This record gives sequence, structure tokens and C-alpha cells, in this order.
Amino acid sequence: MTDATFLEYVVFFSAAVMIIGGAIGVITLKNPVHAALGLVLTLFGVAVQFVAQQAHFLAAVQVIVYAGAIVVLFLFVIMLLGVDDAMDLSIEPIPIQRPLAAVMSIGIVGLVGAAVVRASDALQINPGTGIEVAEETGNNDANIQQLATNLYGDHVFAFQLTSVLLIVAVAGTVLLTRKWPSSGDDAREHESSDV
Amino acid sequence: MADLVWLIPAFPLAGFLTILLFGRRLGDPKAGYVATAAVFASFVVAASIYFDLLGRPEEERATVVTLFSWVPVGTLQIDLAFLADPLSILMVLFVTFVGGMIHLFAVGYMHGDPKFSKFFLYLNLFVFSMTLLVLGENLLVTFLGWEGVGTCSYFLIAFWHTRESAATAGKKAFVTNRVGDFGVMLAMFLSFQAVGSMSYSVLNESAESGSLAASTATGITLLLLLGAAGKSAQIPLYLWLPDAMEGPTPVSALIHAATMVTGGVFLLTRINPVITVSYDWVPTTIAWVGAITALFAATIALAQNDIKKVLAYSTVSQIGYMVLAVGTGAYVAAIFHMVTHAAFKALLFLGAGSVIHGMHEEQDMRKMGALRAFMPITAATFIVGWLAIAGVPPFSGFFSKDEILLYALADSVPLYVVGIVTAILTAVYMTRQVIMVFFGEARWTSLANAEEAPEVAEGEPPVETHDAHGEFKPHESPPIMLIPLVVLAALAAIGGIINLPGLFGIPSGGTYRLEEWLHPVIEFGEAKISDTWAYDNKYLLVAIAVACSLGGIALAYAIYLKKRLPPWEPTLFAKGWYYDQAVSWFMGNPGRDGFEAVAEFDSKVVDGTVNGVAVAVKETATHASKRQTGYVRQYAGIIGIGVVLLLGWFVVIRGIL
Amino acid sequence: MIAAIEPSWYLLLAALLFGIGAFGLLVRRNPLVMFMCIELMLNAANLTFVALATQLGDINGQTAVFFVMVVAAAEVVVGLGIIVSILRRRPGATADDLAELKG
Amino acid sequence: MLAADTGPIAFPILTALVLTPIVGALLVALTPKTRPEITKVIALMSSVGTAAMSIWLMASFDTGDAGFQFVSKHTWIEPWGISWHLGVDGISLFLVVLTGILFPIVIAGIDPHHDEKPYLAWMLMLQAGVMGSFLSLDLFVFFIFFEIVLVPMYFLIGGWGYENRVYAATKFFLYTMLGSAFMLVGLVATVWIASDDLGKVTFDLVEIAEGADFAASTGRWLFFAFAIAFAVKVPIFPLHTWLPDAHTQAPTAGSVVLAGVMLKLGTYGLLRFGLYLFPEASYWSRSLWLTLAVIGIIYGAIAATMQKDLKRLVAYSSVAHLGFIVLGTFAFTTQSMTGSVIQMVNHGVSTGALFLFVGWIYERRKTRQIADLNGIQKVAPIFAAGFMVVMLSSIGVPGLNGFIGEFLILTGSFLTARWWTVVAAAGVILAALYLLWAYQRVFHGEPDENNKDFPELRVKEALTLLPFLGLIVFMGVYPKPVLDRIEPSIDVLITHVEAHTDYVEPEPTVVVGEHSDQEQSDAEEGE
Repeated sequence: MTDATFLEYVVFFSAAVMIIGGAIGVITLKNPVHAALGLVLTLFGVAVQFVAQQAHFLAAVQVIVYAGAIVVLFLFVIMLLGVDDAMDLSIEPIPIQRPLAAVMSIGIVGLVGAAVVRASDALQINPGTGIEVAEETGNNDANIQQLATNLYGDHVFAFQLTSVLLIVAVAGTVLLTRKWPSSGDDAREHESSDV
Repeated sequence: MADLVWLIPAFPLAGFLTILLFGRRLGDPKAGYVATAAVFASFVVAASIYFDLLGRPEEERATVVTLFSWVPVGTLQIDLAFLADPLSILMVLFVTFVGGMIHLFAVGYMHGDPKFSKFFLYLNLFVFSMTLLVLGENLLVTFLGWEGVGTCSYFLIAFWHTRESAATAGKKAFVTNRVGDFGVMLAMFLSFQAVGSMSYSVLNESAESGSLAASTATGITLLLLLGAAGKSAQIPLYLWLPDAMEGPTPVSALIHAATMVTGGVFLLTRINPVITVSYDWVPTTIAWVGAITALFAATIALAQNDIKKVLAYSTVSQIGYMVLAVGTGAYVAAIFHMVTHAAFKALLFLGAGSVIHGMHEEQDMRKMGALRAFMPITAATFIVGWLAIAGVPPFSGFFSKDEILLYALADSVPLYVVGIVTAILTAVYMTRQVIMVFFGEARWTSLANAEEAPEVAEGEPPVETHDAHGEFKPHESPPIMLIPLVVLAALAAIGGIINLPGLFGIPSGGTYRLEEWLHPVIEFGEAKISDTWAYDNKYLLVAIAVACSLGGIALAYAIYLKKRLPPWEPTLFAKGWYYDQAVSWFMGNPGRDGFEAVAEFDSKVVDGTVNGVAVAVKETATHASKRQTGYVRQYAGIIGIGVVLLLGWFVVIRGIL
Repeated sequence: MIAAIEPSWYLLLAALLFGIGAFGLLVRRNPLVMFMCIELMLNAANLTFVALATQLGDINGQTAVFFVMVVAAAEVVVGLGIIVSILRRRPGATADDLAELKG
Repeated sequence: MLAADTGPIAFPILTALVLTPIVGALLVALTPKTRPEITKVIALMSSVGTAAMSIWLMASFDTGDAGFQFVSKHTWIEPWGISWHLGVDGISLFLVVLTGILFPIVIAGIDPHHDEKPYLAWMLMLQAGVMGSFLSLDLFVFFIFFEIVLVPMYFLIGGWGYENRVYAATKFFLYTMLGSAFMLVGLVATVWIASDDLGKVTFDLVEIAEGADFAASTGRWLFFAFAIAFAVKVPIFPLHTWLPDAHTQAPTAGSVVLAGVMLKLGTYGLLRFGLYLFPEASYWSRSLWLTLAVIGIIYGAIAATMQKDLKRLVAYSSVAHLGFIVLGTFAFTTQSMTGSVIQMVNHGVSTGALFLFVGWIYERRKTRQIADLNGIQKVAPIFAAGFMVVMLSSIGVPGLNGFIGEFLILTGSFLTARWWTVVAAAGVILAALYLLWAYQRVFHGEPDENNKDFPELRVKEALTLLPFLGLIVFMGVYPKPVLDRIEPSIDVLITHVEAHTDYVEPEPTVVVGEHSDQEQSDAEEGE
């Protein structure tokens, strides 16, 4: 086991702990603000895993868009609506919902895990050749350039559509939150412009 | 000239169209004159064609005039074609002549009716259809006329349609006739299947050449007999004719006495070769249908009090005679009687119309009597008609009825006996009518003021109210109504000359003229009776017939005028043997209930099933939707379980990963 | 240099993350937290995409992640908009209170 | 035989027939609400244009040619062998013409009373759908048009109908959709199975019908999948109960169109897609269809007799009349099938006109109950006379159009299905019974307080009625031009059936005599 490999182990497991820990935080913390912070932890962990997988651009986007924008948006909404009061997690109004949830999540994890383990040999397909890595090519922007070529080449139409989607989403949200005949609240403008 | 045969229906059609377009402008009475002129124009054409044919050798007397191809599909090729032959021309001659006379009468009779022009519209359409019926070269053209006269009959019976009974009678006539038409239609189909054509010439030739199977011929004959029973009012379909008297009297005279009702007899005569080659029992059946109808209707006529109902049942009875003649193979006699009957029955109906007119719409004979003084011409002409129908020599009815009885005896004795009994009854009830209307005491004086007013209000035809409600006095009809009476009376008196028997030393040039004229048409079917006992004892038969009619008259004289004997008019007869009631009851109760049941079945069972399915789906959906708690987390959980199950299927069971 | 870490580890990690997210979605009633759980599940998917893109040497995997992020952003915007308008009308509502569609 | 032989690029008349109403509908929909007068003009122009084209089509139709004419064929979805394939032959010609002329008449003659713009747009869409159904020679295109028809009709009934309109519209839509679902399955299966024989996937009707040879049991299953859809549309007993509701609740124009052309989609479909595609199965199952047809004739007539609502009565009479058409179709003789086709047109004319009258009665009296009406003939004689002519045509009085069809159907059926025909002919008696009884109750008698001011036929109504009356008389007196155009196509169809089954059309024994020669010379050369 070389140093480099060891370092990778450290990175992987520490990031994994961040991810799992954050996720457990999301689902167990009573206060939504705390849960949001747990989410941030997870998102950072995932970003780290992206970097470890040579997906540098996505890692950056992950941090900027997810951790930076989306979680902030969550927090804004929590603050705006004042729903940061804790909720009692020991009550479950829907019968057998929790056992159901447990069976489901354990089932998914178990089955997918079993499948992955059984098929782990098949995953060793000539790893790495298709993706340009900065250290190998000597081009620091290799990943970004490759992604850009792919995005603006093969998927340019879909890319254009995403812009439409975003505009529609923005316009839709503005309309959704604006039209309250009785209670006019300027705060709503903020949410929309934050997107 | 015979090529112009299409002009015969064309004139009434033109009259119909003229009145249709300008009827209101022409008005009363010009529309009537237009219609009358159209019919007489047809008569003139028919007469000239008659002389044209007369000038030809016997075998060339049939001309087919094809106007256009009507229904051509594959092997079925039906032309709108007319057949001008001795039979059709003879029919057209009397139809247009008697029809014209009745038109003329109607100009007077319908005077003042607000629907005057419409009446003549229908009448001309009727004459048009009737000429189509008799001139048709094939069954379909005849059927066109056949249904056409039926439809016009419906219009005319229901002419005073605001009166419930008239409307019902019209409907009854149409529907009953349709039952007969059902037979005619099937006969046409059978004819097409058997000989590939509906043309009379093809059908008759195949019968004559022996290529028509007896079974097919029987089928066609019986189906046409059903049609004839409908149109010519024979048992079991005669029901509509007495009710048809709801129509104006000229209608009764034209359609329900002289022309339309003879359509069935005409049709059977037209296909006489087919009848001849069918099974032996078929002509016998026809003869008995006619004989029973004749006797049956005569008994009913005996007990009727409505002046027109007597004549209606009498018509049924007389047509029964004609059908009897057809069944015994006496086609000439049937046609002969048809012609003479057309004359005297039209005369009697018009006479009755004149009486009704003079009596201010009174039709009940019990409220008449001694009218001969008030209406001398009507009475005189009516008496001529009476003598003719009673079979008193030398009036026309004597000759034609005698001929029928001769053939009946040649065929079988029972038929002859029925015929003779009917003849006696005919003499009795006609005498009874004449006595009740024109002789005896005046029974109308008592009801003069009290009952007459409501009668008019109810009796629909708003004929020009004569002077008054205050003073009731029967009066003679205007000349325009009397002229047809006189002409028809003359015909009824001397009509026998068209087919005088070879008796009493009548010179041979003057005898059997009709038989010679019709010879090419009925040659194949006409019964040969020259070697029968009946033929050899013709004088005896004549003597019996005359004795019977005179005896009947004497009997009625004794009963009704001299009151020596009590009248015998059982309710059974008055009610028409309850046949009409039975049928009406059947239609009204089980029939109607059955129809109701079907309609009920449709809405409850058939539609109920459809709606039931819809309701079941709705119920299921309601129950299913109750399972929807609305908790989005629960939905997500169930989706998740589904995912797990799917994953389990792929990973554990299939093991594809 | 290729990491000696087995690629299946990433997948196992992603599965675990997805399972936690799904569990949270089912047991939490606060709509905002439920939303966060959805984000967890999306991230699990993204992780899988990236890991497999690297293993299969196919850049399309990363492109897919890019699109997932865009859609997630749009979804969060609209979703939060809906939550805002709901909670504005019914303060303190949980997911279970929003059961108008029950049969 | 197809596209190329029309010579130098001919005007695509059939495509134009379908597109003109669609364009009209779009234009109507696009006109501003503030200009109602324009909408009517546009609607009229496009429907009259369609009518003119359909009449031109009839005039330039080659009478002797039995095949499809004016064919227009353009590949549409190539991998599946779907093409825009339109064509007209003797079977569809007069239905197309009827569709062409019926719509302008009802658009001009009948006032929807409210929301004229959407009404006109839906009417034009309906015309396009019906037109397309009659013209399509591609299963896929046919199915699309066949289904499109439902939508405008649904909205017309639901939007402009009477008191129970939503129920009726829903029932109509669901019921016919149910049938169509079977047809869709059958259609796809047909194409799929036929592709084995043909070596390619194609939705082309002619190619499948001429090229594919289905195994007997397969063909029967497929045939029934199609036949159920058409049986609902016709409608054949016992699938008929949507019809009285739809007819009764539809606005007048909807009823006229429904009776006039839409029901014919079913009978036309049976001929074109039942018999032509699956001759073996059709012939095999003929007893079933004949029996159902005859039941429909008698049953429809009896149910009609007992109806209390005048419009329901006419609707049930449609069930009876369409029974005749089905009878003729499955009797497989030249006469009966030609009769069926001409009866489709005749029924459209006479029943359409009857619905016009019922609509006018409703406009005047706001009721359709027979019990509420009486004595109308006294106060409105011309109105009554018009009704009478139409009614006589419906009863089947010779000299009017209704008779020709019934007569031919029965004559032809008698050759192959004698006893069915005998029972069916009895239906003719019942037809007289229910219509005359209704006529008596509505028109005869003395009008009461409510009916004594019944308005007479108006000029606009008379003008609307005139074409109907003209057709009624013309087709009854001189049907030859119509029959001559229909018959060759029917002969080809029968030959097609004969080629795929052991059926041989019975030839009546023709007696050769002098008269038959004379007849023969007059008639056209038959077979």
C-alpha cells in the first residue's frame, strides 16, 4: 500500500463519514436549520468524492450551486416562514409508516449492495481511459474542456432546453408566490430573485 | 297510339302538380275542374288506345312502353315500363271514366270545404297511382301504384283529420294494407329468385312454358293472395274498409268501391298463368277466401244502420265474389263483375253521398225514410243501382253475377251454394236499404230541430250550411252531382252488354265481347267449363239466380215495408261477428303490452346493463378511492416497497446482476 | 494515477446515502426536511454517475450529473415556492396535513 | 392502379375535401369574438366549398370504374408503412357527397342559439373527421379520423344539447371509445400479422386486403375486433342504447349529422374494413350478423312504437333502418349490398330531415313529448305536409328514396337469407305503424290551447328542407345514376369475397324469352 493509495483511502473514508454523518443528521435532527446544516455536510462530502473521481468541475459546481445556493435557499425559506421550531419525531401519525420505511430503505440498500458486490468484478472495465485527467495530459483544464465539448456538442439541444426550464421555473415561482390577494408580503420577491 | 300509354298517368300527375302549385289560387271550384279534366283526358287517351288495340290482330294487342330504367342492379333490371294490353286498357278505361264521374260529383259535394283544392290534389294523385297500378309492366311498377293508392287512401280517409275516428281509420287502413304489401313484396322477391325478373311477361311465360316450379308458383300466388286480401279487403284483412267510410263519400265511391279495392283481383288476374301452374289446392283456397268473405260480409251488411257501412260491407262481399271467380278460374267473370260493380257501386255510393248531402250529413238510415219525394233523381238512380247489385235482369249485375255462379258450380257445389246464399242476402240487405232510405215513413221529421244541430257540429264536413237549422227539409242535390249519378245509372243498367251470355237468342256477334277482348291475357288460366253439367244447364242456373234475387227482394219487402215478418238483425251481425273488436282488443291489450314489454326491456335490461356497467365501475372506483389516504408519505412508502420488490425480483430471483 | 479504491465502494456509499434519504423522506413530516432528503437521494445518484463515468471512461456520465443539478435547482425553486405558498396559508402544516386528495 | 394514372399532376381533390373544413375550423376559431358575422361567413364558405368539391367529385367520377379513383398517396411515417392514402370508389362516393352537402345545409339552416363560434368550429371539425373516415385507405389514417369524429360530437352534444346532455355525451363517447379500443388492438394486430405475408409493415388497406391471407381463426379474431367497433357505431342490437340518448340530447344539427353520416361510419366500416379485409371471417359469421340485423329491425321498430319522446322515436327508427343496411351487407349479393350503400344515403336524407322537423317542433313548443303535441296539421298544413313526405320516405313508400334501398336489400337478401328476409320484411309493416301512430298523435286531431298558435313552416326552414325533399323524390324516382356508380365496386367486393371463401353469388334463373331480350337491350350490360 503506497502513500498515495493510503491517502486516497483517507480521503474516501473521511468523505464517506461526512456524507453518511450529514445524511443521518438530516433525518434525525429535529430543528430544520440543523438538518440543513447536515445537508451541507453531506454535499461537501459528495464534492470531495467528485474531486477524488477527477470530476473537478462538478465538484466546484456542487459546492457553489448546492451548498452555496440551494441550501441557502432552504435556510431563507426556513427563516422566512419561521418553521425552525423543533418537531416531535417520536410521534408517527400514519400506522406502520416507520416499519415500512425501514423495510424499504434496508431493502434498497441491501439489494443494491448485494448486486454491487456480486457484480463488482464486472465493474473493472478498462478504468480511466475515456476521461482526460489533468495530471496525465498536463492540461489543468482538461476535465472542463472535455465536459464543455460534450455538453455543447452532443447535448447542446438539451442544454438549451435547461435554460428554458430554468426560466420557466423562475417565472412559475414568481407567479406561484405572488398572487395572494389578501396578504401582500414583499419578502416573496427575495426568494424569486435569489434563484 | 299505344305508345302514348304513358300519357294516361301523365295527365293526373300533371293535374296533381298543377293543384300542388296553384291549388290555392285556383280555389273552389276551379281546382276541381282542373282535376276532373285531367282524369277525363286520361280517359280519352285510354279510349283511343283501346280503339288502336282493337284494330290489331289479337296477338299484337300487347305493347310495352319503357320510360326509363328504374332499378338496375346486376341481374335485377327493372324498368319503369307500362304494359298496354287488353286487361290494363280495360281497367284504365273504367278507372278513368268512373273516376272522372266521381271527380265531377265531388266538385259539387266538396263545395265549400276549406280544403277543397287539397281534396282534388289527393284525388288526382290517387288516379295517377291507380293507373300506374294497372298499367305496370312488372310487379314493381304495380307495387308503386299499389302503395301509392294505399297512401292516397290514407290521406283521403283521414281527410277530416281533426276528427279522431277519421285519423284512426286512415292509419288502420294503411297499416292493414301494409300487411298485404308484405305479401306482395315477398312475392316479388320470390319471382326474382325464380325467374330473375319481376316482369309479368317473364313470370307468366315461364309459368306457361312449364319452367316455373309448382312450389314457387304456389308461393307467389299465396303471397299475392295475402296482398290481394289487404288491398281488396278480404278475410282476414278486410277490417279497414268499413272504417274507411270516415272519408268523404266521393272517396268511398272512388277508392273503396270502384277502383282501388279491385287492385287485388286485378293482380291475381294479371298472374293467372302462375295460379294455374301452382298446386291444385291453391285456386280452391282463393275461391273459398272469396266465398267466405262474400257470405260473411253480406251477413254483416244485413244489420248495419249506417248508409255507408251497408255499402262498405256490400263492397267487401262483392269483391269476395270476384275473388271467388278468380279462384274458380273465371277471370273474365271476375273482371266483368269488377267493371259492372265499379259502375253500380260507385253509383250507390254517390247516391248515398247525395242523400247524406241532402240530409245535412245524416248517415243513419233509421233517421231517413220516404226520401224519394224529396230527391227524385237520386232515388231513381239509386234504385237502378239497387236492381243492378241485386242481380235483377237485365241490369248489369245480373249478367256478371250469373257468370260467376256458373263457374262456381262448375268448380264445386258448396261454392255455388255459398254464392247463391250471398246473392239472396245481397238482395235482402240492398232492398232493406232502399226501403229504409227512400220508402216507408219519414223518420227524420221527428228529429228535425232537436238533434240536427249537434249532428252538424259533430259531422265534420263543413259543407255549406244550407239555409238553416230552424227548418229541416231534405233537398235534392245540385246538377253537378246529379249528372254523374245519371250517367253511372245508365252504365249500371246497360253495362251487361259488354259480355252478354250466349242465351236468349242474342246474336252471336254481340255475346262474349269481353271474353274475346281479354282472351290473350287470360287464355292460359281461364277454366274450361264447356263440358260440365253446369254449362249444359245454363238456363236453369239463370232461373235460379233470378228467383233468388227476386225472392230476396220480396222477403225484404215483406219484412221492412209491409212489416209482415219481424226483422232478423242479430247483434252478432251488427257487430261484424266481433272480429273487429277481437282484433282491436288483441292489438290494444296483449299486443300493446308486448310492445310495452319490449320497450321496457330495452330501457331496463339492455340499457340497464350498459348503465349497470357504468355504475359498477363507479362503485369500484369509489371504494378504491377510499384507499387513497392522501398522505403523500404513505404513497412514497408504497412506491418504495414496489421498488424493493422489483429490485428483489431482478437481483434475487432473476439474478441478472 | 488511478485510485486503488474499488469502484464498488462508491456505489455502496451511494446506495447507503440513497437509503438514508429515502428513509428520511418517509419518516419526516416537515416538508422542508423531506425536500432535503430528496436532495440526499439526488446526490446519491450523482455519486453513482460520477463513479461509473470514471470507471467506464465515459464523460457523458458527468454531463448527466450536470443536468441533474440543473433540474434539481429548478425543482427546488418550484418546490420551495409551493411550500412557501402552502405554509403561508396554513402555518406549521406538515406533509400529513396536506391530504386534500384523499378519496 | 394507384396514384400515377391520374395523368398530369391532378388537383388533390380528396385531400382538399378533408383539409378545407379543417382550415375553415381553424379560421373560425381564430376570428375574434367581436365579429360573429365573420365566423358564420367563414364557416359557410368552407362548407359550401367542400360541398362544391364533393359535387364536382361526383360529376367527374368515372362510372364504369370499380377501383379507387382520385387516389392521393403520400408516405407519411415510412418505417411503419403509414401513408396519407385517400381514395374514393362507388361505395364511399355518395357518402362523401352526402357529407359534403349535409353540412352547409345544417350550418346555414340551423341556429345554435348560443356560442356560435365554437359551435361552427366543431361542426367543421366534425365534417373533416367524417370526410376523412370515408376517404381513408390507410388503416392508421382511418383510425385517426374515426376517433377524431368523437371529439366534436362530444362537445356538440355536451355544449349545445338539451337537458340531459352531459350524460348522453359521456355515454356516447365512452361507448364508442370502448368499441374503438378493440379496433385499435385489431388494427395493430392485423398490420403485424399481415407483415408476415407481405414481407413488410404497412397500414395500407389495399395492400393488406389484396396481399395478406389470414389463417381462418386469426382472421376471425381480427374481424371481430374491427366489427365490435363498427357494431357500436352502427349501432347493431344490443349495442344500440347510446343512440337514443345521444340523438335525443344532441342539438338539431348534431342529430341530423349523427343520423345522416356518422352512423354510416359503422356500416361503411363493416363493408370497407370488415368484408374487404376479412372476407372469410365475414362470410363465416354472417348468420350472427343477419340475426342481429333482423332483431334490430323488429326490435327497433317495436321500441320506437312505444316511445313517448318524438326524437327518441326517430332514434329507434334509425336502429331499425340500420338493421336493414347490416342485413344487406351480410347477405352478400349485388342487389343487397348495393341496396345497403344506397340505403346509407337514403337513411341519411330521410332521417336527417325527420330530425330537422323534430328540432323545429322543439323550437316552437319547447317540448318533444308526443303527448304535449296535437292537431298541428290544422294550424300548420305545410309543415305537416313536409313532415308527411319525409315520413313516407322513412316508411318506405315506393317512389320515394327510402323504398329503393329497402327493396334492393330485401330482394338481394332473399336470395341468400330467405327466412331472415321474411322477418325483416315484416319490419316494413311496423315502420308504418310507429310513424303513422306518431303522426296521428302529433298532427291529427283538434289542436289544444298550447298548439293552436303553432307557427307555420318559415321560409328559411323551407329552404333548408328543399334539398332534402329534392333528394327524397329524385332518388326514389330515378336512382339509376346512383346505382350505376355503386354497383361496380360492389361487384368487385363480392368477387373478392368469392375468391377467399367457397361462397358463390346465386344467379337467379333467367328465363329466356322475347321480353327478357327486350329488357336486356334496354338495360346496361350487367355482369
